[in-house]
Amino acid sequence: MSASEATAPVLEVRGLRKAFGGHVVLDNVNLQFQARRVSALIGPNGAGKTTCFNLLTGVLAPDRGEIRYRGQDITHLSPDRRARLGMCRSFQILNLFNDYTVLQNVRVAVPAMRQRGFNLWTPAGAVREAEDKAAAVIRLIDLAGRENVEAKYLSYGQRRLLEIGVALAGEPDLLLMDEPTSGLGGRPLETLRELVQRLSETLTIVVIEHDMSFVLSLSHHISVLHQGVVIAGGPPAAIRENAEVRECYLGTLKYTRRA
Amino acid sequence: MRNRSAHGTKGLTRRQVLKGAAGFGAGVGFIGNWRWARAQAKKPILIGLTCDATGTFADSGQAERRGMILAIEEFNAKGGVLGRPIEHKWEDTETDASVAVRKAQRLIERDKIDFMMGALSSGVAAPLSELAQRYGIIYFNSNSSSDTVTNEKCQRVNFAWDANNWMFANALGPLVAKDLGKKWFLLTHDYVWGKNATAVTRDVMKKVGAEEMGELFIPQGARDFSAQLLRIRSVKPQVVIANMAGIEQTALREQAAEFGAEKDAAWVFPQQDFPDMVTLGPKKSFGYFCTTWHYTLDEPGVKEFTDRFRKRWANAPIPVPDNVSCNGYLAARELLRAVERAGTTKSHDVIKALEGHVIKDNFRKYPSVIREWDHLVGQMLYLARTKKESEMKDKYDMIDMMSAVPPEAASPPRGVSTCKMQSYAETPVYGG
Amino acid sequence: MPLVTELITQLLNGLVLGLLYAVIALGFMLILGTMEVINFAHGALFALGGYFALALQPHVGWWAALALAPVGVGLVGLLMEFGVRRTYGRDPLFGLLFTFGAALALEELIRIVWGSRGYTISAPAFVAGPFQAGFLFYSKYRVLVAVLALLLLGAVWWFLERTPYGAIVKAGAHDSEMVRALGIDLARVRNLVFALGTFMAGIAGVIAAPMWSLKPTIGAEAVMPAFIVVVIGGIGSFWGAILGGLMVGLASGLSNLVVPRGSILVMYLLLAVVLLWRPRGLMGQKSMLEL
Amino acid sequence: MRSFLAEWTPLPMLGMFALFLVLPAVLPWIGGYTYLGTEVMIWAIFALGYNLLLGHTGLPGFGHGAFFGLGGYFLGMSQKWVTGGLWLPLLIGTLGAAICGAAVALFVARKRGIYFALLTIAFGTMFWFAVFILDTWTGGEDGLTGIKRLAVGIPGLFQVPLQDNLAFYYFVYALFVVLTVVIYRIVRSPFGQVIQAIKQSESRASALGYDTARYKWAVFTLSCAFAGFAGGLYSLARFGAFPEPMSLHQSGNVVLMCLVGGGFASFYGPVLGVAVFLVLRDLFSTLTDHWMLLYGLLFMAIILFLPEGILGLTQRKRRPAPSRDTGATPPPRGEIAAPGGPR
Repeated sequence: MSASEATAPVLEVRGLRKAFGGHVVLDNVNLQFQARRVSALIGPNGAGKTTCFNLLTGVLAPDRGEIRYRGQDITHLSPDRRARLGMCRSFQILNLFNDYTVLQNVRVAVPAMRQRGFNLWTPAGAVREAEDKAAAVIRLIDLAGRENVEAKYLSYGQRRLLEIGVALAGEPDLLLMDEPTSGLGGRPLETLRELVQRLSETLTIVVIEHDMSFVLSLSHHISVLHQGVVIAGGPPAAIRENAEVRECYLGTLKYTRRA
Repeated sequence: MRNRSAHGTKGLTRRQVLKGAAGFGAGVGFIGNWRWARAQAKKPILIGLTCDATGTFADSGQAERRGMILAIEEFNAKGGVLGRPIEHKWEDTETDASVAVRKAQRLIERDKIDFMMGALSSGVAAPLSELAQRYGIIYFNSNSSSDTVTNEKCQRVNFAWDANNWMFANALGPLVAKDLGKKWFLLTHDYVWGKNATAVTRDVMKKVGAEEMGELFIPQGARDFSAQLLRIRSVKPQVVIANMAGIEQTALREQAAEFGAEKDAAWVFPQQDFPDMVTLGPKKSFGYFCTTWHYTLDEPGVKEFTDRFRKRWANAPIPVPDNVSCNGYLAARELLRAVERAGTTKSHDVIKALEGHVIKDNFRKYPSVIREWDHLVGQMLYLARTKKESEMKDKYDMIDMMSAVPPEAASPPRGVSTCKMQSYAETPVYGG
Repeated sequence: MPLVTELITQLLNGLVLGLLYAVIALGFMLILGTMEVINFAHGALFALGGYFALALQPHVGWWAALALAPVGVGLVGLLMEFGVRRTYGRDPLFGLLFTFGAALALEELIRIVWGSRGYTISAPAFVAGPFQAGFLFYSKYRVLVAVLALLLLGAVWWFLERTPYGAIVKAGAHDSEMVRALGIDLARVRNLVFALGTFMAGIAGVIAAPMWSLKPTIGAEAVMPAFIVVVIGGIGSFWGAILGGLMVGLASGLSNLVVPRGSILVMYLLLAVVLLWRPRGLMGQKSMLEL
Repeated sequence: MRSFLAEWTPLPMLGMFALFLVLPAVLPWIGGYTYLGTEVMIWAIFALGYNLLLGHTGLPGFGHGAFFGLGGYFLGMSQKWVTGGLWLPLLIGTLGAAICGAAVALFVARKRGIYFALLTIAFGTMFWFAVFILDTWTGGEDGLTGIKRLAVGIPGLFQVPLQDNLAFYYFVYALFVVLTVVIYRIVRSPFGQVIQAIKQSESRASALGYDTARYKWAVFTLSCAFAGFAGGLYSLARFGAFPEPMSLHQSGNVVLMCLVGGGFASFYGPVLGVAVFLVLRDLFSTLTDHWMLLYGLLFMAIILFLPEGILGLTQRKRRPAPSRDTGATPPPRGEIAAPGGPR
């Protein structure tokens, strides 16, 4: 690919503002996410991470500011339009098709399937590309052998992985992950860690995370949100040293204890 | 209460049997019931009664059913017809065309009835008579006062026992114009029957030289008529012709009293069902109307008939015979007499026995005749108004018969009839 | 100039109708908003109110009947809620179907007890008949209807704005955290609100009976305007329901004269227009019902 | 062979077809009547189509009787005044209902749940009133009578007159078989997969790039087309189109039919529901004048005690135990992991 493309950010946010009623949740947020990097967005609870994420994915519309994806203004595009542009997301609170098997969950997410969305006749199982793609993803998320188990019968850890898998099946070019590790531990967490590692070689990844160890070990660039404002941004090392960040996190630490 | 009393004795025992069967579980009751119907449907003469027990005409439907059952029981007491007992199987047609069609199909196909009778709304009568024509089974439209069933929708197998809009309007017209005034305002119930009634009213207006002050449609399901009443008040007609039926009519009168509108003009309700008058009571059922019969008439046979009826239906909601139940009674009786005359239940023969037959003991001043060209039962009419409470002997003695119109004057002449009756060849032979 | 006077009277009449519709609609909406149940039996309960009044009036008189009959209906509602309760949190369809069945059963019960013949209830003597005030000629009873309706609406407003229950009702079924915060037993609140909603249906039935006369089917027609009023006004909005009620009342009142044949359809037309213009109704916020 | 069966007519479906094939021979023996069987199949087509919306997309449409009725009217009107014949009117009935449905769907496609139900009720009732108001065309409460069951077949080769109820039964049977297969294919098609996904999580479906409103619009229209087709057959069965099937009451019935049988749990739910429902109604109305009471109570009982329907019960049985694995614990809601905290 050309050099210009390498430098130009995949996703760029300028002067984003969002208020609910009188309460300003995000103010003048500027962010840039570079290609084939893992960028993390962190911050204490109530910092506005989730709102920011909802703006990026099109669930909410900003009051001000704009969002550009590969130079295209997508500020007012609906979630499905963004997805069709190659922005795929995972959810913090598991959002799977519970009555579907693992295979069905992944398969319905494959673009090849989406393009045939209004095909009323040929059986869904007959869409080869979708089948192959799905199989590949399932191997990737370490669920091979459980293809035909309904999602609702998977263990929590496996559901978490499937959550990512469904997002991946969309053949993303930009992957947005909302707290992928929440409630995760042990083997599944490792699988996820390795997975993200591998993906970062080919994908642009934006992740919102609480689990600092996960973020610090994986991401190339971290932005810190606090009370709706970006207070710091840089490589993990820099962030680890940043006093302001420590301050606000310790603050929240107390805050969380009290809560 | 109506329903306990409304079953024939056979109906009662049958239902008890069924309830028992159902007690053992739907399956048992279900098959038991179905098989029972088939087993019984053979030997006796079985008459299917398609009378509403639900919907707009529920109470009238039950009234006509009482009349029919009484007639059937009287024949059974005399040993039946052609040595065969007479059975009746009733289905609730729910004042609803498609329910009626389904249940009629069941009566014909499963219960193998020999004859079918019962209808209040033209919406039920018209499709049923068409269905009957298809099977060739004789159907008596006992109480629908729509003109269509004896004109464009007339059928060889169908006989209409009630007087119709044309008759009501033509009987009323001259009197109204003469005594009440020539500035008329029309209220039209916005469905086929109502519009049909208003159409014939307009013809009559031309005849008697009345002037139309305006017309308002009453939508079906409308509950509030203050708008119309206020309009009438501002237009100031001498006469209001209200072609309305069912609950809309009672509600309208209710509100007319509320707005004192009954004094604004003389109200005429060409088609007046007695049960609606009972609903309203003497105070609110003001105005003039037409009727075919009431038990207070001083005519031969009326008293005996009334006594028999009161005895049989002592605890019915309306324990006296009225125009509706009398039609039901006469229809059933004349059908069975015709079977006797024909000596068979074969449809064509019975129709022939009915056509042109003159009914002398019809409890009226003048005999009725079953007209062969449109199968309308040509009959006399009474012009009436509600009695003052002071003059009433009992709560059902509400009708003050003002004058009588003989059949030849009341019934539409052959010239105006648009009926093109199917030939016998086109009509399938049923039963026998 | 009779035309103007007639128009004014028609407008007035539309308003009175509208207030009555608003009462019916509010009772319906209390239940809808609080437990997300479309109470299909609302119409049947409306009718039941009238019939209870019919039964009571000869013994206790109209005013007592006006007070007692709705209470009776409220009790029926209270009982119904024990069944409806099992449908909370499930697909809204279940609540809808349950009350649908209840509506059928109630209507038939009325038929069994009172028969399918119609009845009329006469209003107290002092409001019988019309009155003439200057150019204005109108029915006394309808003035009473308007007054009663206003009182009821005021009472509901007070309930919604001045009592903790009101807060819960407005918050809707979802915000059970807030309910817990207020330390209130949600089950009891729902039971109470259901009873209140049905009470409203009952009292509307009593008020309407002397005008519309009683038949077992009366409820079916009465509930449809309520649906439309609620959707037009916006689900969960008190003032929306009132505004919607008045609009529907005026529209159907006036259209009786302008386009009598379509006057029933006019409110549906109104509905369609409002929805095109404001998908959530005139005063509806983005409600949980869509999420 | 196996795969062929799975793709076209799985064994339960074959069984169902076989049953309906011999039904007319059996019915009289248990005391039934052919017409009832015909009605069951017609309503089954309606219910299967409607279940695309209710069971598979999870949209509680409550005014579908309207489109069922419209099918009959469009068929009747075209047969009487426009095209004549049988097949063309049937097609027109289907399309007419579909077009009306498509128009309504524009209003409701972005709604769901209770709001969806309310709006469909309102629009359904609107059509019902329209039929009465346009009585010059629809015949109002008299119904649009005089619809003909003309002979079908290949002109010149053979003709089957449908006047006779038995012939008509097998005419409907043939169509019932075809449409059941069609609907089955739709359910298993990509489209079918998408609408079922939308039912399970609309937010996820749109996050995957599906314009859910468009799919909801499409499935609503589609179900209206099936309703219209069934409605057309219904009007043929009764030689007329009548307002009653469009009433709120009938709209409620079809919902209940799907529910009773277990339309949420199984493809065949609606058919079973229709059969049970119509037979029970037939029985009730001969048992007592007050069958409406029984019927209403049944309604309530089913909702309370059998919400997932008859076939739902069979589904309850087979369920694998959720598998466990180490270290995975769902987080208490709103918990925050301390930065770098031990895990």
